[in-house]
Amino acid sequence: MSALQRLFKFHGGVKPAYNKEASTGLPIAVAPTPTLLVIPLHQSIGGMPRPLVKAGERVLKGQRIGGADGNASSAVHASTSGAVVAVEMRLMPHTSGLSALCVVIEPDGRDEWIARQPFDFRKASPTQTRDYLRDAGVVGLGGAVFPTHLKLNPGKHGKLDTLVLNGAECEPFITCDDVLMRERAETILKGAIIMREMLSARQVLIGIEDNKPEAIAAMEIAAQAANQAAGDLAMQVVSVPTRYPAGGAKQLIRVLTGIEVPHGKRSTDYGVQCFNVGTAYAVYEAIALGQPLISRIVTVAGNVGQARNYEALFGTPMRDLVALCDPLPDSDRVIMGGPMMGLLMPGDEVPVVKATNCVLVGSRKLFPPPPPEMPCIRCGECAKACPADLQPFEMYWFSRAKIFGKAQEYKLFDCIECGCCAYVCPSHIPLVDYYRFAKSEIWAREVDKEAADIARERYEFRLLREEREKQEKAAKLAAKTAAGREKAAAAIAEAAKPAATPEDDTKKALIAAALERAKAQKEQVHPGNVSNLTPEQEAEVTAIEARRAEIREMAKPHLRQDD
Amino acid sequence: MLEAILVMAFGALVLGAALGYAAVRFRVEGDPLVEKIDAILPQTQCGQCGFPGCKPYAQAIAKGEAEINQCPPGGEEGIHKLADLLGREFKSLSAEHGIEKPKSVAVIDEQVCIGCTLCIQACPVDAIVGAAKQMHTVVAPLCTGCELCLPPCPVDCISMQSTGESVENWKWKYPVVKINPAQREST
Amino acid sequence: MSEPIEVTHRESSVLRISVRTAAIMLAFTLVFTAMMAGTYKATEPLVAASALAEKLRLIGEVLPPGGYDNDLMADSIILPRQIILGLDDETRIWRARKGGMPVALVFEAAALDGYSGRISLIQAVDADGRLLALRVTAHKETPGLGDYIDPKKDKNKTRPWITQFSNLGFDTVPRKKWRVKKDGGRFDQMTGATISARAVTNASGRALAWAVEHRDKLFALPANSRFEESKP
Amino acid sequence: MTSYLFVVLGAVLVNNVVFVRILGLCPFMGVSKKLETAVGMGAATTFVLTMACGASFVIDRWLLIPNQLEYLRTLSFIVTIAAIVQLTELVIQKTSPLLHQVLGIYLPLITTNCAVLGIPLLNVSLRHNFLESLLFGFGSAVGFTLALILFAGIRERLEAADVPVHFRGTAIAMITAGLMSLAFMGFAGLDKYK
Amino acid sequence: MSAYKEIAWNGIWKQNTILAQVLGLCPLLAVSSNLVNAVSLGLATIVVMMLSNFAISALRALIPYEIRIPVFILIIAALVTVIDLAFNAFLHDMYLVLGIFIPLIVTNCIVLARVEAFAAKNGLRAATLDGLVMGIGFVWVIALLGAVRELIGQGTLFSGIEMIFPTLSGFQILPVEYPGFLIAMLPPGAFFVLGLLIAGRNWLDARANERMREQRTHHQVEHATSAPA
Amino acid sequence: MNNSPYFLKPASVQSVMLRVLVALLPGIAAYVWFFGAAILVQIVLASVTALAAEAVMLRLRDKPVMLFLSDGSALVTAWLIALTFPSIAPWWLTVLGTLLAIVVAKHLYGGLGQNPFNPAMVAFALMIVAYPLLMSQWPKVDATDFAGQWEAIFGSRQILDAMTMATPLDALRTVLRDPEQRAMIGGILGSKATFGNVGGRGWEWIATGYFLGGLYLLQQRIITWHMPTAFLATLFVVSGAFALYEPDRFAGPGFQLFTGGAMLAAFFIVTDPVSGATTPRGKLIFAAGVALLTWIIRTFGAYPDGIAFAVLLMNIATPLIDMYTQPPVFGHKDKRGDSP
Ligand SMILES: Cc1cc2nc3c(=O)[nH]c(=O)nc-3n(C[C@H](O)[C@H](O)[C@H](O)COP(=O)(O)O)c2cc1C
Ligand SMILES: Cc1cc2nc3c(=O)[nH]c(=O)nc-3n(C[C@H](O)[C@H](O)[C@H](O)COP(=O)(O)O)c2cc1C
Ligand SMILES: Cc1cc2nc3c(=O)[nH]c(=O)nc-3n(C[C@H](O)[C@H](O)[C@H](O)COP(=O)(O)O)c2cc1C
Ligand SMILES: Cc1cc2nc3c(=O)[nH]c(=O)nc-3n(C[C@H](O)[C@H](O)[C@H](O)CO)c2cc1C
Ligand code: SF4
Ligand code: SF4
Ligand code: SF4
Ligand code: SF4
Ligand code: FES
Repeated sequence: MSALQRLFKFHGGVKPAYNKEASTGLPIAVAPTPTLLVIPLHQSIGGMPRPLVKAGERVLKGQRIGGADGNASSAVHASTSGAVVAVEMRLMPHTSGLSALCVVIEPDGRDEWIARQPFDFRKASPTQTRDYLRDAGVVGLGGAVFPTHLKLNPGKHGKLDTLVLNGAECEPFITCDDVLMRERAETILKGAIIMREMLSARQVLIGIEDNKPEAIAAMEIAAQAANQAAGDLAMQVVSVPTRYPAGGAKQLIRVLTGIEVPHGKRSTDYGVQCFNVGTAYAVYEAIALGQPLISRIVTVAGNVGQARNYEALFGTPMRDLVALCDPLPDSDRVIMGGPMMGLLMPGDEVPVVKATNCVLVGSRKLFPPPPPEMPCIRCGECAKACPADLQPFEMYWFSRAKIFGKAQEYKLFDCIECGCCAYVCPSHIPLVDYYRFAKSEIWAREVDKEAADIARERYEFRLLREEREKQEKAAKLAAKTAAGREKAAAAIAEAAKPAATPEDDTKKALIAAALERAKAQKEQVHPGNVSNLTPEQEAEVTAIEARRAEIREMAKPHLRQDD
Repeated sequence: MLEAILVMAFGALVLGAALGYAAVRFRVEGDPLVEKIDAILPQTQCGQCGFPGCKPYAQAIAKGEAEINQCPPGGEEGIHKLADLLGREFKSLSAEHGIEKPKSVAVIDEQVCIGCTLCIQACPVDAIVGAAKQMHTVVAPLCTGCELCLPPCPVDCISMQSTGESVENWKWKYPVVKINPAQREST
Repeated sequence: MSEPIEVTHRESSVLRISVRTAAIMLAFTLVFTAMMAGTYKATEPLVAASALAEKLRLIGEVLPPGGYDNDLMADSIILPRQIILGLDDETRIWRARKGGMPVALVFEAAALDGYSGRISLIQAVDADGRLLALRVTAHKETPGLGDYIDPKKDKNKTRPWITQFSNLGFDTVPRKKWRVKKDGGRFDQMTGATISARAVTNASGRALAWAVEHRDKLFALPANSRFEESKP
Repeated sequence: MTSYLFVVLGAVLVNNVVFVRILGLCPFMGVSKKLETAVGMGAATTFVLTMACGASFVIDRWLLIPNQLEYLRTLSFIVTIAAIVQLTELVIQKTSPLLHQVLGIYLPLITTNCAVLGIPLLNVSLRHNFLESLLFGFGSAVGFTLALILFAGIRERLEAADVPVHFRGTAIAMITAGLMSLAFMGFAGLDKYK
Repeated sequence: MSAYKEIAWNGIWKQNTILAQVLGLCPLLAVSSNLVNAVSLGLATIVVMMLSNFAISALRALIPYEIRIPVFILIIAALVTVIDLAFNAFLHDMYLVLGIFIPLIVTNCIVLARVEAFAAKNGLRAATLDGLVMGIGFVWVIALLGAVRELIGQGTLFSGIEMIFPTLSGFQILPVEYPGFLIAMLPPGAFFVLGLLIAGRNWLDARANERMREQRTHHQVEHATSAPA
Repeated sequence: MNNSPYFLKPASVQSVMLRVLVALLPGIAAYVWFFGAAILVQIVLASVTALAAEAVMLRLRDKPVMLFLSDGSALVTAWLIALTFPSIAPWWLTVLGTLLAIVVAKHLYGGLGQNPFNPAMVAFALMIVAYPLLMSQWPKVDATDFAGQWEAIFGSRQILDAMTMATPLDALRTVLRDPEQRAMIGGILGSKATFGNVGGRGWEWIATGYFLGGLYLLQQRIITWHMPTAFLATLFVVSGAFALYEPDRFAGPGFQLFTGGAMLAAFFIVTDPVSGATTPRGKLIFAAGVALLTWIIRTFGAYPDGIAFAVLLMNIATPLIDMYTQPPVFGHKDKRGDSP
């Protein structure tokens, strides 16, 4: 069947040593429940979920402990039943070594589920289904942890051509998708059927790298069964050439359909959507079984005696998983993810989270420190390897010198940080580190710039107000000396009444809009010290705001002159 | 001699009239440069540059009356941007105007505050809320960290707290390079 | 500087300003042009005299003053543009005589094919058709490389390169051999800068040939008349 | 026809104003830090220089030479040029505000460019006719623009290079200009080929 | 520092027209292929700068703002022409050497820059002094440039001086066998040597700054150690 | 500890440069065979100078000396300088050229990878402008007397006349230019037919050596096909067209490709990654530009071989070429690299 499929090529890519055999020898094992689960609240892209539990509460397995903050967020659940010990800052599985809010649960060993009910998505509206998935905490398990419910939207045309299931798993060492496909192919496809219906997709293409024959065979059988049941040929397993990063969503979509989805565009606008096979599995579990996402398959590999895939509860310390696999004595680091894109962990006590597809144990021997960085000789190897068709050395040249504008001109933000360029560079330049640095500096700068714009508006407004007050005082003084108090009021009214002309109005509207924006921004970033005010304080604040509004009104006529 | 004077006089009359006319008719109003400079300045409004706010400093730079290296909150970064914009050479931050500090916000010790409103009057961006004889609070996201509210407080209850690092605002660091020192830093 | 004027602009009319600036401009122009014109008039005779002295000095280099007794400046004829000599301006030919007998013709020529363009020459050709002497009066050849054609810059002070042409005629060096050695001729060149030498040599050859051809007519023409090429 | 082509090509490449004639160096060094400004400056200079060559030819041929006032050449040329610049500014401001936005800020700078006087004077000494004068002015200005834009391209890249501290900025720019002028020496002799 | 001293220091080093302001490059590079030419042009430039600064400072009250540039140029060009004519008439030998350079001075942007930036705003004495020292700043740089280029280019110094002082002659500094280095005399060499000079100035400035900083910290340390007592 | 990726492909600047040196060997062998061992002396001279200059500059600039000395880039520059200079040039000429290349063209710009101009070509251009005579005295073919060559390099140059001759390129130019000699192409190029004598005797074999080395570089994927192909094709087409048009005045493509530094340039000089264009389209434009300028300067210009100037001229344009030939980024294909 796969022979029928016409394949396309993506530019670049590399072929590192794959090292996948070690962890595919044994079937998936269930990792034991640890003595303490540390579940970070923020596990996916999007808003930080609000904690729904307090220390001392008892929770059941699958109970929601973090509620999605708005639609662009995803809920978090207790991985097992037990007592909430604390809701506090704990070390995150993040390179920064910083802490964030986590719910710490002491399992009671009973593993007691909440009441589970299948969700009949055929009866529900698409929005309801998406809300359900959001509250079930289903996010992409391919690595990017993007909330799945946001992607399960067919977009402006209301239907899609192709749903791509990503079983490529191109990173070395990682085999969690491979074993999942071998062992639970049918379930994955059941999930895919649900997704296909939600997206009204014509066909489902399952892309698997051709170095996973067992997985291809298993998926092939399941697909045929599914097609027979449905009476069409919608499900197709496609074996794609093994080349990193064939599993990148854009690359896989390109290989399977020939479509290139540009940076910053929704792939649904091009008639395709891509999900990881694990995600499809999780969707099935959530919809058909009513089980929220509380565990995933994690490959433990690298510098260990027995690499293997485990089904691990979120919150399990990585250390516990590593311990199951006989780590070798010279191990010196834990990496979350693969050797090409994985993140270095600040310690091995950090918990497994939704993004943890692999716990890679490293050593000096396995991952030797890179030779000293030499200057770039513009050899172009990196450009040859870049799957995004970028000019990595130009982005590096300007990132290194902190000329970020130029780096952006070379499309820095199209870089998917796959690491191919750094992998091939004969000068051993940590290219991706430069891009990460440049990107975060640029983001920080945007934030600063927004803050500066608000400050400018507020400052100019204040100047205006002061000017106004001065005039007011002068007017008052004049009025006082000239006549009685009543007349003073009249004078103020006079001064405040502008000779409004049409062109003033547009200007006024502009300024009002700007002020409105500033206000909106302020509300958005509502700080803790304002929200926790006592009622009296709040009354005060309201009063001040009212006064400000008043002054704003009075200031309007002066805006024209000042401009 | 006479021809010379005649020829030149003819030219002078034409040119003088044309130029005088042009100068009056086409005088450029306003200065877009000031806006561009102001857009680069950090809007902390702290006055460390020696001008009462960022806009006046921008005007001074545009007129050529101020150096580009007088704004400590903008830091070297800002100076580079100004140098680029104006086509001037980069200069490191002038020490007499202060040093670059990590960004911080003002925090009012609510136990001590007597509600005198002096800080409200000092704050250039109206980031402090409260009314007479009531406890005051700094609206942290609006505070630019200019420190202008510190001196007027009669009970010294305002302190600056640096805005720490969190997972959200954490930045990837400049790669540790042994061979190529950071270009701009080493100047 | 700008403020005080801005105020006035607001009130005065465009026309008045224009007239005012034009007047001031005019005043300045008058004063300074007068100054220049005055200086020019005052120095004109001096400058002319200096130019004349310079001419005489150059002539003196190729024609020793003792060799003639007439007033060269008076006994000269006008030479219209001569392409063959590389001249694109009107020049003069000075005729030296001793006791009324023709001694030599002094005239200018130019080589246009120097390394950096034009090389201006002056030379004296005697009545027997011999090149008495040749000098470079202006050139732009590369300093240190091609500028040896100018005896002031020639490192060989005892026998500068340019002097090898002195007192030679087609009787001693046949026309065909009036070339640099590199081209199979008789004259030396400085290796590495043949172009300059070749240009000067060829130009002098052409000048000499031209003078030989026209010398009778040139001596015969009345002073201050124009030389016209006779059409054969 | 070909001789006119030679005038232009010669002025652009072989006798490039900046690298061979050594004119217009101050703006060449000063306005080449960014490509954008270099293009603007080049365009403005091209316009002004072509105009200046035409105007100075007219003045020289019809006013100065008939009246034997050659000694007023420098004076009258430069004053005319200064006026052309200001009048150009006036005209484009009136007719094309867009163009004015692009070129406006460069116009005053052009008068500091000594090529703008040098080229008209060269026109006189090279005895160009009116068309040749215009073409020579245009060609020289294109040569100037070319030099400026290429130089700006290199300088933008150099800004990120690890140049030794004392050489950063003007010093390395000078050395780069030297190497560029070395490269332009490769064109030597092309204008003499027949 | 007194005002005059500061003007002098500015002209000679701190605001040096070439090394700091990077102005007036064309005559500088075009005429510095040997020392004699360089100094000659430099001296002529000093004269023009002093006179034009003087004249414009004297007349500044009469010049309206909007036509100041044409008027400045008019004055400078007139002065240069007068000087040119005067040289031709009275110092003819000198004129033959300098003659071609004098008109070049009009196009030297330094002259206009100084007139505009200084003379138009300052008194007679200060303006004339400024013209002088700015000229001196130009002269020493062009002389250094000329000397280096001549020495590297052909191993001599003061060659061609006999054109000004017929009794003198240039010096052969390097051995006669020295093959010369033509590049130094050509435009690329001019750029290279000037680049090196500017780098040299940067180096000296950096060293002076370093010294000053050291001195200051030294000072502070002393201060700190003595203060507690 | 470093961030991802955690393992790298085994590749290094050093191995790249070493393979470039290896690729030069066939050409050098042919050189020695036809023109004697003097070229080896020049290579040693240039190498020693380059390494010493590099070490001093690295020291002055406070960089790790050994790390950079061993990268081999200075050696590539040095060898190319030696191969483009006449093999019997006086020792100081080679030393001075190499010194200027390493110090001015390379280290003043920040050293390896930062130089906008090709250092070897800067050396060549500086020297041919400064010493046009010394730079055009080439050894006679088959005059492989080593003692004499040694004497020419280190001792007096009196004996030179016996052992020099004009290169084919030089001969062609001088003779063709002189209107009085009325010479024709056919008569000028030597008589002893070997390879067909396409580029002058001896020279075509050296060029063939470089060609073989170039194929090795291509096979090793150190260079891509773009530059050599564009360079050779452009030179072929331009010279071919003019030779067809007027065979007596313009030398044909066989001569142009196999004489002077054409082959060396095609595979080793225009391909310098640091100073040349980097995008695929940019490489084509760059190399074609070098070829075109080379032909123009060879045919109409004042200097015997135009390659150095052509390379430097295109180096000047490189930043702009690179900027305007960016390949379209993934997903931006229809818009020619502009983001929507
Ligand atoms: C370089 C790179 C390689 C990737 N490799 C894989 C992969 O092998 N398998 C996979 O499922 N997702 C991979 N991803 C993530 C996909 O781009 C994409 O996020 C994912 O397939 C979307 O599915 P999800 O939302 O279900 O996670 C990779 C991403 C990048 C940038
Ligand atoms: C920058 C430069 C300037 C040169 N200047 C001159 C010159 O002024 N006069 C000259 O004859 N040759 C000059 N040449 C040399 C010519 O290019 C040419 O090589 C030489 O004249 C041929 O002489 P030859 O046949 O003796 O080798 C110069 C060369 C260069 C590179
Ligand atoms: C070095 C230098 C040279 C200048 N040369 C000229 C010039 O030749 N002609 C001219 O009109 N203005 C010249 N200027 C003046 C400025 O370019 C510009 O005209 C002035 O600063 C402001 O112009 P405005 O008259 O439009 O206000 C020069 C300025 C400097 C600093
Ligand atoms: C294929 C290739 C070609 C090279 N060509 C040159 C060259 O032409 N000239 C040169 O100086 N260095 C050359 N190098 C060496 C190196 O790139 C050069 O020294 C850098 O320009 C120094 O920064 C070359 C290197 C490689 C890999
Ligand atoms: S692979 Fe490395 S050395 Fe080569 S161009 Fe890319 S960054 Fe530069
Ligand atoms: S990390 Fe970015 S630049 Fe490097 S190869 Fe991947 S996409 Fe291209
Ligand atoms: S120093 Fe303060 S007031 Fe001045 S520009 Fe900078 S932020 Fe604004
Ligand atoms: S609260 Fe204080 S520090 Fe913050 S902006 Fe206001 S005055 Fe400045
Ligand atoms: S002297 Fe400044 S541009 Fe020529």
